[in-house]
Amino acid sequence: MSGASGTEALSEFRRRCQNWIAANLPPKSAPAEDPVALQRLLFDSGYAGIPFPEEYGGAGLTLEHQQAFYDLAHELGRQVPSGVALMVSVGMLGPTILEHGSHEVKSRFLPGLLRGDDLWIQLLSEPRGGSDMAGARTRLVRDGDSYVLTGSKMWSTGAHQSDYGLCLARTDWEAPKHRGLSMIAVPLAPTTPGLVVQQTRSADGTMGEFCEEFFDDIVLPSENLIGEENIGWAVAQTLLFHERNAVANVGYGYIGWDQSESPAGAYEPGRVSDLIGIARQRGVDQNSSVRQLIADVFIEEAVLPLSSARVMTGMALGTHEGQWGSLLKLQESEAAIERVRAALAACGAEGVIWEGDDIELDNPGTSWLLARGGTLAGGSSEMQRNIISERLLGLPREPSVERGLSFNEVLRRQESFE
Amino acid sequence: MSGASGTEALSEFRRRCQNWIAANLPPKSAPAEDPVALQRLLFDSGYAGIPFPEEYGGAGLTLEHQQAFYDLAHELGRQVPSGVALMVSVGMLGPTILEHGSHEVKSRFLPGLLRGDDLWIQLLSEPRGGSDMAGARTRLVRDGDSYVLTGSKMWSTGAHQSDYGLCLARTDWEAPKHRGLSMIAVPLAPTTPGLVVQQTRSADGTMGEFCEEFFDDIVLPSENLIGEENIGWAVAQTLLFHERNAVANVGYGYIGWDQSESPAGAYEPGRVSDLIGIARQRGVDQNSSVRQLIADVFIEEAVLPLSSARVMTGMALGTHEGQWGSLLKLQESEAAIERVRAALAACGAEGVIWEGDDIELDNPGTSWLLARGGTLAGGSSEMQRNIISERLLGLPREPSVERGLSFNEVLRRQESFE
Amino acid sequence: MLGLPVQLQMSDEQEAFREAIRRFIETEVPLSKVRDLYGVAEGFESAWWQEAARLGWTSLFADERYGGGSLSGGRVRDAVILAEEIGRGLAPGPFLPVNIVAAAISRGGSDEIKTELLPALVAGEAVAVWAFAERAGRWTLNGLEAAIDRTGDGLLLTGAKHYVEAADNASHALVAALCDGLPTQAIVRLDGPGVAVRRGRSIDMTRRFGTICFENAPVEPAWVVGEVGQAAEALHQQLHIAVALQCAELVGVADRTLDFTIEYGRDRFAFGRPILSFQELKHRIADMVQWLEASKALAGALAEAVDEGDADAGRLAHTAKAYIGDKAARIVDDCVQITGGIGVTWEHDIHMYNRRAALLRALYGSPEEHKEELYCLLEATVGAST
Amino acid sequence: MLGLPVQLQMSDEQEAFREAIRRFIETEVPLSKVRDLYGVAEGFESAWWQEAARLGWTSLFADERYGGGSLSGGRVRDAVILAEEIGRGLAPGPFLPVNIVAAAISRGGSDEIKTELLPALVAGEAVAVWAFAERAGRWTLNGLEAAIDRTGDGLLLTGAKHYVEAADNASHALVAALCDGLPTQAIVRLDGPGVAVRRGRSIDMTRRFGTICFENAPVEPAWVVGEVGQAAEALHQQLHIAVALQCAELVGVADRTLDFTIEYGRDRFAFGRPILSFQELKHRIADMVQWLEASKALAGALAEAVDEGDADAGRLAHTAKAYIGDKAARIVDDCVQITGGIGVTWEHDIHMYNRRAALLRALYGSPEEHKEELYCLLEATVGAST
Repeated sequence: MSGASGTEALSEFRRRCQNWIAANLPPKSAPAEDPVALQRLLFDSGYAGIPFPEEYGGAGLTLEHQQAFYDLAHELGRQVPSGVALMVSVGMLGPTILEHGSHEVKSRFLPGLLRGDDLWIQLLSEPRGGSDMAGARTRLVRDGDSYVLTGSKMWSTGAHQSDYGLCLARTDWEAPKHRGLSMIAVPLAPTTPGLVVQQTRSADGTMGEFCEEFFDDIVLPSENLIGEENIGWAVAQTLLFHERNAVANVGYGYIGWDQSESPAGAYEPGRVSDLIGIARQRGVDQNSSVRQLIADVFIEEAVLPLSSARVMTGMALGTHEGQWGSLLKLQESEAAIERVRAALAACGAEGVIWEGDDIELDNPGTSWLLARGGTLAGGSSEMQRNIISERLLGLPREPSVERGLSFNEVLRRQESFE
Repeated sequence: MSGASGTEALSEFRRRCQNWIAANLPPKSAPAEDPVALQRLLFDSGYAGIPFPEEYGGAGLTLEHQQAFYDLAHELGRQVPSGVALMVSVGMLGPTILEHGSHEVKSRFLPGLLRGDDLWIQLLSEPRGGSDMAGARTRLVRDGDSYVLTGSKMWSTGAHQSDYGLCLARTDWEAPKHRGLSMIAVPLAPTTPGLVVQQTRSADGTMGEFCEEFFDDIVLPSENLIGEENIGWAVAQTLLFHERNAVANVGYGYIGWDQSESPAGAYEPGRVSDLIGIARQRGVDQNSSVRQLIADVFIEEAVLPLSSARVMTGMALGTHEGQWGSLLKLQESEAAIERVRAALAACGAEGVIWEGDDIELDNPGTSWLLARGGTLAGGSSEMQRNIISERLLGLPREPSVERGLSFNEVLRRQESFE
Repeated sequence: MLGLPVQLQMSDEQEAFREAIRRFIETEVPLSKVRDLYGVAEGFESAWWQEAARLGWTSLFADERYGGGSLSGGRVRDAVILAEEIGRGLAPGPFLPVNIVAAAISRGGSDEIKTELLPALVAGEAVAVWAFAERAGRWTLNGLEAAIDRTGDGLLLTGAKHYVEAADNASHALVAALCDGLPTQAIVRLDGPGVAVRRGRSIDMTRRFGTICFENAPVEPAWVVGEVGQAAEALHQQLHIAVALQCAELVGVADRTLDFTIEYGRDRFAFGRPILSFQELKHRIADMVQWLEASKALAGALAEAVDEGDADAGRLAHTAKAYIGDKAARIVDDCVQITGGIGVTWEHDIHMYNRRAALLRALYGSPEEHKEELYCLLEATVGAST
Repeated sequence: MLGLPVQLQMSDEQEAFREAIRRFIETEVPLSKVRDLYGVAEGFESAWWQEAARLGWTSLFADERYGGGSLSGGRVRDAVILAEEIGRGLAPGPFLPVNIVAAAISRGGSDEIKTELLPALVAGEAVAVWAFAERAGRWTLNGLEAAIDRTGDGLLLTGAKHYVEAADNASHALVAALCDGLPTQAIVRLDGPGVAVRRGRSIDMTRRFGTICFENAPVEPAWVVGEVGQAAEALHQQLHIAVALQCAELVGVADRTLDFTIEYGRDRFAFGRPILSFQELKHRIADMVQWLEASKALAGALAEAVDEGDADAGRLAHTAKAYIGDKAARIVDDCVQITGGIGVTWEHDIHMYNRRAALLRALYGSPEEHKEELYCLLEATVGAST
């Protein structure tokens, strides 16, 4: 992952970025710029998709160059393109297409993706599937030079505002579960015949970022296939790998840390001091449980960017290969739960009761209702722990009850159980 | 489990006990009496083995009568026979022999056991076996009217001071794992030919209560078999059930709670206040973590006897059948770990450093080295959680990789792995 | 083993009471109804509340001469049966405030107050609420700042009471305040002069709250509950009752949540197996079952101690809320995790249980606050520092 | 992934240093030797310590003019490499006290002290120890009560220092005391008048401690380290170095323990499977690996901050000890549970790791104490109460 010979030296690149960033990116103190507009600004100057090849619209450099760019932008106090939509599109779908797409596919899709013109999402989970994504039952049938897609997907982030979804569907029902899947790009425009996209209502009563999609015999050109037929699970694994990395803010999805120079100072004047202030105002600042919980939040928030920086360093050095994103994703999402728990403790009744007839959403009680989103989306904490123990550490796998069975047989056995 | 018709009414029994206890049992303020001597005193007056039939030396009453007896003794501030040796012998081995032994076996062994003349222990675990007791490799071979025992056992409590061990050994190697085991009584006198008993040195460097036994072709009369040949696993399960109950202080092993009348007052002036005092003396009594940990210890100690009392009530009412001892054992042994953790926190450096060249054992550091004994012995916390979830709640079992295999085949597969 | 009640030993009458409540909640306020009430400002319907009152929801703590009466003689023990079922079914209604007020005036109120209020409360025709906590949201006597002043015009009350459950539904409030610097309780009409009620909501689907501001609001001397300045013991007892009922309700919430989560997980397949055949989930459930059983034991012991007037009831109340408040919220939270993504959607019922647990956790003192109180009590028993 | 060091990026020289230390420990003080030393009052052998000194165990913080010198210019970063290996191998010897003293006198000592002590310390021929904490066992400046009085006879030191590592092996101690009420440090000969050393032991296999009592012990003015009354900053820096080294050692202890526990669990069968194929154990191990990786990140950041003299080093030291002290002890403890019964026997090595972890956890401030200090720092940044 370190700069190959012929690649622009990091020091040189840093100098070049410094000037460009200072001249072009708005300061953090300015009103927040639209992320897609910022992404286009980067793209048009050659700073989008830094580790992507130039022929597909990238800068032809490395992950370390990208890290340098974003770190510099934060050091200079500038806004960078951020937000879930770009994280998913550029940080997860981009590198997946780069790894598995044919030259034609990459030429066709990547420039628009990197420029932010086309927002991409993943279509992996299904209503009945949970963590077992390889159990997909959405059906993809070849019909001459086209494919026909039938089924439904769930938990797709922002599908109603996206342009393409990369969909995992079953092409061979007699093959073992993981060997009969394919990945295909589905246009998400509301005009796509046979497509219905519905937003999912969250536990807090609002329409959240998740959607459910229904495919009723959608006809897709065979060129939309990303990777070969029946190797879709490998493509999905690449996608999930980049998802964990992006959520943990390492790898292709890295956009830097918005923090002061000192590591332990990260987030410091923010949420933790709010909690201390609330505890003081409520007269529970001497309460030992409240102090404990707040101190633990501070510690976790100090540790997170340090862990991430260590993994980034290790990726560059080659000491950290593979599924380290799982470790960071686990750490981050579990810490977020504890943050809400601390807020509930500091706020007491004030965190769950408010004045007025309106339904308020900005309180610890509401955050509590949604907190588990983070430990479920992008692979549950349980899946991350499986990955860390089995793939990163190589501990013996859980005995599989599906080994050697065709997917049809898996379904038959399951039905006889239910 | 409630009194059958014809059984002495509880109220009547209580009155009778009250007088006898007041006249015979030494007060708690007196020097501690030898537990076996107390047990003999009870036996000789008909108060030992209260729920055991009279023909085997018991009182022919019920578990509720036993509960009433011990509760009364504590209420009256009297000493009762306690300690690990009697708990194992009377609380665990006694009811197991009662359930599975033939009339001859019970007549021969139970009176001596209930009187405390013969101390019994279990010989279940093996050095390589861990929690998987049904994987026993100790060999028991029928030879005419005798059996020959070869192998070794471990983690037996106080074998060096006991008279008999109930040993789980394999009689059929071609049967599935759980169906080729038998249970046989082994005399533990040092004169037994072929027997070597060694004490195990604990992590604190002292000789602890555990022993390891080596059996080199010990010849045993076939009358020593408890239960039929090859149903030893059922006998072992009975024994393990009573073990969990006894550790949790419910069932046959119940000896009451040494506490003041008020439930939340249990243990109150004892360890918790010690910790508060130490924290104050060290100037960490305002330390929020220390306060937290001590408060948690108090809460757990207040909850334990209440949980136990609830299960006892439920056993009498029939709402609590089966493996509830596991739940209490888990609760108790995990709380004990937290107690040591709190002591470490309250004591700081004082808990792990002392003056003088002697090796001191009475400090939180040493307790910490031994603390896991409680969450391992008598079935690890992991086993208790398996039992609670699979047997008490009926959740689906872990898929077995041994189903339908002979034990010899199990061994062959394991060896090919190693 | 799930579904076992806090009280294992119930009389036939108590069993019938429990059955009747459960049937009533299932029929009259099923979860679909609870969803409907989310959109309604009041959070419950008065006609329904009067029906509930006929079943005994309002009478357990009330003086028998005014329509009250317990089933077993143990008022808290009876009420715990009800509280637990309310938790299981997430029933709406001002159960806790009405019963606390009924208990307080039955114990220390004049005949005039009893006549004015009890029959209407018991019939479900009026609602009276308990106005105790102030701005900081702490339920301790040393948090009281509202004051009753003796003036030429009689007693005048000034102060603001926050987090008052069902404030907007109520005609009267039982207000705790200082008179001559000492704790005092009085019933105050909410439509009287110098009283303003601001409506509020909570994270719960149906429980509404409010702030009541008093500014020189007249207090009739005969409506002081107990003696002026002598309310400390009564207030403590009311807090103990509140915590006891709340702990039982939390047990109901957590027990029911774990129960339906297990049902769901038994049937849900992943990787070719029911998800509850995976060991790590089973072990978490085992821990939760252990916590639940301990919570039931604690809640039962607390109810008994409060009924019996044990000197230890306060310490047990702190212990119970510290333990159950924490564990019940953890159980519901972990059930969300086991349920998976659908558990953070509106469509699934679990968020309604999570809401109730989050509310009860904080109300009448959070586990953190009770734990600290408990520690201070323990500390005091160890004696002064050397 | 286990076995990765705190510092990912090492120079060739640092790598060679690490290798040499590891080999030296494996050959010269393997765990069998550590077992032997348990029975020896001193806990280590001087000849061995001089060999260790030749490898650099004593010189990293010492003034270059007196035989000291770092590998990379980052003294703490170099020493962390050593500390981690000491943790992995449970090596004996007064590593921490000698290096703290060397650092202190190299920074603030007179040439006289340096000449007297540094060459002998660096050569491993003398041992000097750090006498800081007192009766309550807290490593904070406001715990200082020992006093240096100015008298007609010069400076006289009175007080008792507890928990002094290797006290009985030492010829000199660096003592922290108040002079005119202000923190002061001085080197004191332990064989001088008015000094008594009481030997002590710890839970660790080889680390011995002692109490040093001073009663009007003379302090030579030239042996005051830094200026009288001006030692606060130096003491803080010494504490930061101690915590940084200790955190690295704890990482070594926990990493090694988890590593051999996993090796054991891979081969150990139960129910026909390796025990580490059981999901619940795997998930616990996953959490432990996450804690370890975060601990390494924190320990590395702390070493850097102390080397660079960052203003934030104190806060980071509290954070690191609070986190690593807690997690490392938890990791070793859970490894005992995973190991099973054999893990609580003398025969298995894990108790030796548990001993070192329990000692390091408490020494130089427990996680609980550091967490409270951290909270107080945070609190102060939020500003005064309104």
